Amino acid sequence: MATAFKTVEPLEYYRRFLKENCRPDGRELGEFRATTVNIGSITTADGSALVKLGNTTVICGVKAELAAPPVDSPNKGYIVPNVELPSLCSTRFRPGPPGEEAQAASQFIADVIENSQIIEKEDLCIANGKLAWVLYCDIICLDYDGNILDASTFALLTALKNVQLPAVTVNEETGLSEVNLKQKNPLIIRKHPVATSFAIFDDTLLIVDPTAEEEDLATGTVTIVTDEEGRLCSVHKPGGSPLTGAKLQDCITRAVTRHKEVKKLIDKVIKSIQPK
Amino acid sequence: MAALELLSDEGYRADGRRAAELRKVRARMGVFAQADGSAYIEQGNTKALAVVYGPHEMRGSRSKALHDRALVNCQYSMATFSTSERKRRPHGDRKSSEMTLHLKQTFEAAILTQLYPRSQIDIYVQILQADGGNYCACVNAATLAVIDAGIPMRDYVCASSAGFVEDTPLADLSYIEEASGGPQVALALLPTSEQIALLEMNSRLHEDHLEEVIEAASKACKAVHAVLDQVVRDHVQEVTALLGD
Amino acid sequence: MATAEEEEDGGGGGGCCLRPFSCEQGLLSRPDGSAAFIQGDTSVLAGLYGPGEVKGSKELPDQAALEVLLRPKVGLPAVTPRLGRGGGAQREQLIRRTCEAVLLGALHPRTAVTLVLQVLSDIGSLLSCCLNAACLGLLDAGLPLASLFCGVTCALRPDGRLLLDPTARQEQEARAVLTFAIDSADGKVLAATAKGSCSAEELQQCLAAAQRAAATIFRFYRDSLRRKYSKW
Amino acid sequence: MAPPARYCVPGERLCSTGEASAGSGTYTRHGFIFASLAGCLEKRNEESGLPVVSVVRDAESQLLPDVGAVVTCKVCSINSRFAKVHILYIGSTPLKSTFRGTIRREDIRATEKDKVEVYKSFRPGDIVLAKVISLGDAQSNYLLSTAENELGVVVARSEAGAQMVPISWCEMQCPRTHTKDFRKVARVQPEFLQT
Amino acid sequence: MASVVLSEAEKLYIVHGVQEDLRVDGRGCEDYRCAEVETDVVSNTSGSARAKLGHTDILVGVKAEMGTPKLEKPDEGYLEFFVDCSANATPEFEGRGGEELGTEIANTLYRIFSSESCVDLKSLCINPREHCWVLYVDVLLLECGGNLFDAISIAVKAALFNTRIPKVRVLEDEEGSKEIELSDDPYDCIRLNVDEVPCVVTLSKIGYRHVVDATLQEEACSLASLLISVTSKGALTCMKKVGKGSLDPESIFEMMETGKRVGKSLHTSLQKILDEEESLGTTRQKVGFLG
Amino acid sequence: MPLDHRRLRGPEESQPPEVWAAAAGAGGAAAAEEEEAAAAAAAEEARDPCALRPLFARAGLLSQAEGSAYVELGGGTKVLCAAWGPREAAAEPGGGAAAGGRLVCEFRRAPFAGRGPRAAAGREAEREAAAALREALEPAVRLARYPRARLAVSALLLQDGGSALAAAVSAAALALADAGVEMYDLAVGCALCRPPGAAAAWLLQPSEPEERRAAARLTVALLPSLNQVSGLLGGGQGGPPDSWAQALRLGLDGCHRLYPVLRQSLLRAARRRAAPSTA
Repeated sequence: MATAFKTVEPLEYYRRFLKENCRPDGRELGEFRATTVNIGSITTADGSALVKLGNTTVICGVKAELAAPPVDSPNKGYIVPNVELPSLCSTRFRPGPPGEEAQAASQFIADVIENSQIIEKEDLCIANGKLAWVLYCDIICLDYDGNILDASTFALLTALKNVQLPAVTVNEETGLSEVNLKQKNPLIIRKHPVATSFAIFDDTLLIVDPTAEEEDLATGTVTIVTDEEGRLCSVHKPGGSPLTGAKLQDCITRAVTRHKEVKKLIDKVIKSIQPK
Repeated sequence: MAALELLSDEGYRADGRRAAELRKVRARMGVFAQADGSAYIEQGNTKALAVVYGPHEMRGSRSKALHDRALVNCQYSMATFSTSERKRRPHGDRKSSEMTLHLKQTFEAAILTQLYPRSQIDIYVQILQADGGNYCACVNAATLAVIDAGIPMRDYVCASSAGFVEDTPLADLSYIEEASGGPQVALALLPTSEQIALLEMNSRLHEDHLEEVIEAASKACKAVHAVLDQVVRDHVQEVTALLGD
Repeated sequence: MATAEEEEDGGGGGGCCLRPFSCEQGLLSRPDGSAAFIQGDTSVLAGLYGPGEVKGSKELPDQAALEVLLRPKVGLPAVTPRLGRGGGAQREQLIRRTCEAVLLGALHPRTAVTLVLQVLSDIGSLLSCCLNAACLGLLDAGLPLASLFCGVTCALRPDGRLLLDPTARQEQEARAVLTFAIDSADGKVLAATAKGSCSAEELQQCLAAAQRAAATIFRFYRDSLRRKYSKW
Repeated sequence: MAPPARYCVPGERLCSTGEASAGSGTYTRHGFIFASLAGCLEKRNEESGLPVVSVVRDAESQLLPDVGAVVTCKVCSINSRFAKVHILYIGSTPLKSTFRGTIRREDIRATEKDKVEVYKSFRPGDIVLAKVISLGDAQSNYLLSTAENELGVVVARSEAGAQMVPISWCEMQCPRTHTKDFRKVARVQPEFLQT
Repeated sequence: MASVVLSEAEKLYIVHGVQEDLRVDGRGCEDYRCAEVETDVVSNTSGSARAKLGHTDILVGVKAEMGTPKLEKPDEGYLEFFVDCSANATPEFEGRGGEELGTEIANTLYRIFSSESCVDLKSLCINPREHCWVLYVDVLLLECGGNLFDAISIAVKAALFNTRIPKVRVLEDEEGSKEIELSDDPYDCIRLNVDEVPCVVTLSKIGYRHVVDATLQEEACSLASLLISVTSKGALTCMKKVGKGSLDPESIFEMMETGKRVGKSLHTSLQKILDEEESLGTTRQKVGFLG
Repeated sequence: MPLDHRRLRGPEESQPPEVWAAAAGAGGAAAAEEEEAAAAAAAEEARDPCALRPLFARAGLLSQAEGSAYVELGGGTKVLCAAWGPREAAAEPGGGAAAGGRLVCEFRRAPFAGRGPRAAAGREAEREAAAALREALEPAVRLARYPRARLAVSALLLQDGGSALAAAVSAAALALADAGVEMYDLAVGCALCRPPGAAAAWLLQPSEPEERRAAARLTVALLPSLNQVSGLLGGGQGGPPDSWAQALRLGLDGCHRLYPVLRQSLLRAARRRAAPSTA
């Protein structure tokens, strides 16, 4: 009859768990789900990463193409992130053009890239005013079980770390560019932004890394993105229950701790594939 | 375009017609077997097809049904190859939506819709080749199709366009005459009662000339009426001959 | 028409004060509630429809369904490729969720409330202006609210100084721009979003400044409402 | 314990129709019984005649409301002619997604049908037990009925928010405010008492 | 798609008839209905044709426009297909209702013409990487009486046969900039060789047999059909199963053989009509929709 | 093409680096291409045309979907499929006749799935594949059991290493079965291609380079227990019916050989599902 209670009165069901300081999946309020990352599994992409956060699965593939730099900043390249929430990942999404959540997530990722300076766009320029790299970062959610922003940010970062770009030179005489597909160089990753999301329950209780169910029942969410120096690359609280400044500070502190764990994981995974 | 002479000093138009002369009108009813009514018309090089379905039960949402009359539903579309430059979409663009609305208004005025409450009549017209007067050809074709479908109308609806060049009203404009940018009037007329079902004017025209132009257009409508009437009579005779004995 | 003149700082909001702001309520006749909010040279017009009939799939069994449409001055509402501006869907989501947090939607279950925000001019601090217009729109429509909210934008200059209600140029020059939605009950944060990076201390400073500014704005809300109802 | 369970996939031939009769999760073709589900094979011996083979999945088979099934639903909206509901359960199996149903005024109770008022029977938010009487035509959705003693409202909340207690077949009372509300109350069967 | 609703008895009647090689309209299983084909019906196109197969009525217009070659095929022109399922055929196609079927047919046409040898695309190139002819093949579905694909493929082939593309010359001046000059003579034009253009033969499985050129009623009795495109030499260029049902492997082999046989004779008779029309030249009385 | 306002857009125009590699030093690049072609041809000769690439299948791996499956082929093709059981169908326009349920299929290709330009295969190709998927699966599903309801399958191609549609058919059938949808049989997909050249033999389960060079291609879907062909889609350079018949036979044989792998993965998933309740 527990399932019946859960379907009929989901919020009440949840509150009973929270009273005991635990969650229905057995986690404590401040506990993250198991996080795994798999790098370079998509060989058709120039860089890729598959991130799992519990059940939530996100894949990011980076494809590099060449284009003329933007007119207003001829010494820069482009990073074009897009988050897709296909109907495959959850019944809540319909097939067709991206909905509000996907659009908002794309914008969030774009903001994180811009705010954190994860990559200097100047690094992507090959010939001033003539040729620059465009990095298309397509982030696709495969299994939607909450906390898509953390998973997407993580997938983006690890996929970018996996990118190998072919060497390009511009021939002075002909003005044509020459691509050497054999010689590949990694990207320079300047910063490592890591996102940490919280759900707010009944206006006061903060839980980390919410599942889809928890997100639906929560009265609000907050996402904090920090880099390795503890600077905030994004504070994103799209409405919902009000929080005091102190609570917000609490979130930031926890986000800084989380950053260290995630960074450790990234280093480990990168190292594990290095020897090849 | 300014260099093009629309009306020569001798009073001939670019395609050799006189000012009040119509292009050759040829028409046929009952082109398709599956539709309730259908017709095809050629006015010079403008060719249009019209089919009518209904009156039938409301399709789609029933909430659109009108309790005291039939809903007239139209769609105007142009074959992608009908114009000299290929069109990307047959319908759904702004121009077609406007035409669709015009057709709907025209035929709501002519069909005795109160005879079929809560039902729907579909009129679909298709321009196969466009050479000026698309709206008019569509109205004329649709009139024949409605008659073919056996739906009671107050009267025929006949449409024709008219322009005004060098102080002379021109009837039944062709594409180049339309494209010259001068004033043009599209008139849909119920010829016996001389009631106007729809009148639309583009560009500028001095008020003093309006009457002449409308006069020219309505004369043209009546001329079209004569042709359509003959087509209908021939068709009816043919059909009844088949039915009889 | 109500105006509040804060200590003016030549050209735009300088230091810890806001640009001159004003509002006008009930200026449209078709919507159930409307308000224009002008903040320096940035102005947003809000129109509110509802609670009204809801379209099938959007219906919520125990809540009013709120829809927020943010119409830019030109072009289509969209995620624009030029970063720093736009992000239509994300802003719509933020404004909607902020309104949902204060709107007592349970009092109007199975209805729809639509908030249309039309940007009239954008010379900086657009999001906060949208939030303010939204709140006044909700008020003008007479919808039951748990509390009020206001939006405050805060910029951090490269030299580390803090700047409230920046103009577009000041936003561009700034190292970071933070926007908060503050609720009137006890000055808590309803929404927050940031461009650029800053430290946690700086965030707290900005928040404190925003909370102080919010008090001014709430006073202004109160005054303009008093003026509105005293006319009757 | 029986021998290890046999699992099968759709299209797998299980036996001939002479050996057994086809149960759920199977179909017959050319005199043989085939599995139509991926799951565990079950062979049950019937008292009389052939054993029944069926393929079962654990409590999460894909169900659809069927005519005659008792369903648990939640009332979403009411008007003077009918109540609109969301079907949540079929029997005791939760549905993966809700289906919409309609309880017409004349199907609310068995007697004095013309005196029934929808608002005196259901309110939005009520949990109702009902029986499927038709799949509906092209326009309408599932038609349900509560015209039996065991069918009707099982859970309802008063305006004060408390869960109300049935006091007769047509009334419920709020334990907090003691106000009475009209409902078409179901005579609750023991297995539903736990909630 | 426009469809008819048949009762079980009606279906049985048709199925039993097919079993006896006698169809409702008196045809045998491998007989086509009487087809009418007329070319050059829309004068402002590069080529056009109308095909009528029973009640199925198709109008095809081909327009040649100048475009840039595709990146991967810099020395070839290309064909673009568009199918407009007009509301003329059935009210269901109103608005965007016909779009799905339209794209499906267009996709099938792309597939049929995917073979390099169908049309000599190299002849459509004006100068490599820069200019080529793009042939927009626009299909207009006017009435739908079953067997759409076959009728469309016949109309497309006839329209391509009728297509005349103006000859152009590329003039290059000293600085290397190129100019394109259109021939003044309207009779100075390129014709396409349509010998290799395939026709579609759709074989519908009804009961244990299959029929060609099914009517709407017969299509309602058929769960699955096999669409085969055949060239005049009897080579298969495309195969596709359509419909909700499945097919026995053995019957597919049979269908392929039948398709080849029927397709070859279809090509012969089509070519005969086209040649006859051609020989009449300008003296031909155009009938169009007035006949 | 309507402008996409809902996605972030990059520059108006961009090319994959491969194009520039070709444009640079024309001789070198062309030579490289020829080299590649030669290598491919050599590989073909070395390749056993009847050889199947190793197939990895796993069912029931997504948490949100009711049924799911992942299929990976040796050459790098990766397809993920999710399926949902009967849901309320939106009122079908004028569709009173639909007594059974409807099967709705979606096929998406990740932007990074292919070599070469990012947006090479557009919406049209996706739609055609979705339609082919539906045709191949419909005969396998007992739609009559789900009156007035809608079953949904969506496939996502993560990496295209050749034979993508065939892999999607197999994955989609597994996902449906995993969702507990009643089916007559599984559907198994298999692809073939014929390299250019008059006497070339059909190759089973081609890789992406083989597919790119191929003169003709064919995808077959089979219901293995019923021995019925549920899907057939192919085209290219004309050939006599015999050649196509041979391809079909080879393809069907391939399907029969793939079937046990798929069946095993489904059995494993069924056991996994059962395990928690018995334990």
